[in-house]
Amino acid sequence: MRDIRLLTQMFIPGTLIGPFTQANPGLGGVCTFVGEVRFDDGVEALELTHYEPLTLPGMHDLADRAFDRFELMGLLMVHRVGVLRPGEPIVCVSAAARHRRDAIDAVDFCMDHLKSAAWFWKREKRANPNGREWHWIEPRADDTRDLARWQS
Amino acid sequence: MRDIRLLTQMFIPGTLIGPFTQANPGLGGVCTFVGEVRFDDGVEALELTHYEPLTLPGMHDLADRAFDRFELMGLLMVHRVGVLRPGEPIVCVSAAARHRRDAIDAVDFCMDHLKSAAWFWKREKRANPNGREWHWIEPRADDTRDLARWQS
Amino acid sequence: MITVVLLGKLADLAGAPALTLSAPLDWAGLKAALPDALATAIDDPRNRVAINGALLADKAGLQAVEGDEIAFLPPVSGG
Amino acid sequence: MITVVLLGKLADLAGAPALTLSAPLDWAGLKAALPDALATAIDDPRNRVAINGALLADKAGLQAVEGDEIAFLPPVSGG
Repeated sequence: MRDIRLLTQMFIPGTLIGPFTQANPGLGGVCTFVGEVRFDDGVEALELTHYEPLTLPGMHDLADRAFDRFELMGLLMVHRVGVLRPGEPIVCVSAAARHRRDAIDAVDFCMDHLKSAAWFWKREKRANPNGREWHWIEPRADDTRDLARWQS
Repeated sequence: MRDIRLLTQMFIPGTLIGPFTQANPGLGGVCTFVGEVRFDDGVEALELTHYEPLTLPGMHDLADRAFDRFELMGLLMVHRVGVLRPGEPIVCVSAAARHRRDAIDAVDFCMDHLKSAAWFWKREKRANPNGREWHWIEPRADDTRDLARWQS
Repeated sequence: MITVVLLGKLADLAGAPALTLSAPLDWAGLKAALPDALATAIDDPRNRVAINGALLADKAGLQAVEGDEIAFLPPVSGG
Repeated sequence: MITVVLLGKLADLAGAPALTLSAPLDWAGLKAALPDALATAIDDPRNRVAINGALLADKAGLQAVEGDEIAFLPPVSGG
């Protein structure tokens, strides 16, 4: 069971994970990561832009690599685009496998790649004494390091 | 938010994870692992015994170590005891944190320890040509190796 | 009375999940009061012993008195 | 016509998320048709270029014709 989506509207992870788990009978474990927009000081919104011709094919490519690398029964990978408010889910990755190590590592692998190697650009709307301004988020060294763990 | 439980009855992970996520406002990510009794050939049931005076304190101890080792906002750790049928959830660990690495690693850490170092004994009821018999499950080398990853 | 709780496959060796023995008991007295197979098994360092919920670092130093609960704990099962 | 799509902060440099240019265009022609700041930015090896959804390994080899879509892709944002 493979379910890869870009969503333009708010979603509730639980409504995806229940059916996903049901769709993989015989599994030993399911690992799920849900990322939310953090309530950071002064941040009122986060906007994710993407480039359609690359973003979704890139996610499918990532899914292919996860299926090659780990023994998976199913993989769910859902990412929001558009404007999100703090507290809203931005990404949900769920992997079903016979053994827990494959499920956990596949989620870890997909998240590291979605964070640093997927075609998304983020900016946040911050309130400051002069009003509200959008600021682009730059890549972080941490994310590049996380990605390097999978090069071997 | 810290929620550590031994359950004697069937549970539905989604009913725990929704409220757990809500109880940790400001989180950046939640990682959840749910383990289920696999449909293995001829296995009709799995029985988990535990030793009350050690098992629950041992789980609290593990939670303390996870909070010491990772930057967590919340940790949910629920384990079944008693007789379970294939497909039933046996364990659910969920970690909420500001950053994904802490959430994912904390779940990985707790699962490795619950599998190899927590006070549970498992046996499975197998059907064979002579009827049905209970067989104890022995520790696996894989689980010991997984645990060794956290010794450093 | 002293209660002996048997976990995992050690319960099969005893034929019951718990036994009741007369107090007091030291390690030698405990082994003498148990079926042979079980007395041998509890000497195996992989099998741990707890008294009143506390694991014993030194089994041979066991001293159980009236009302105590002794538990025999074989290696736990992996996943 | 050739459409140029600008992603991330490159859209700020252009002042718009997309531009329309006359076909055909090679790399030199493309840069000449762009505002200076953007022409400089797309030379930066961290900024990638795609044509019709395919990343270019060699930007300078670009050859765009009528109806093509060129995209300028800055480094993606980490988490």
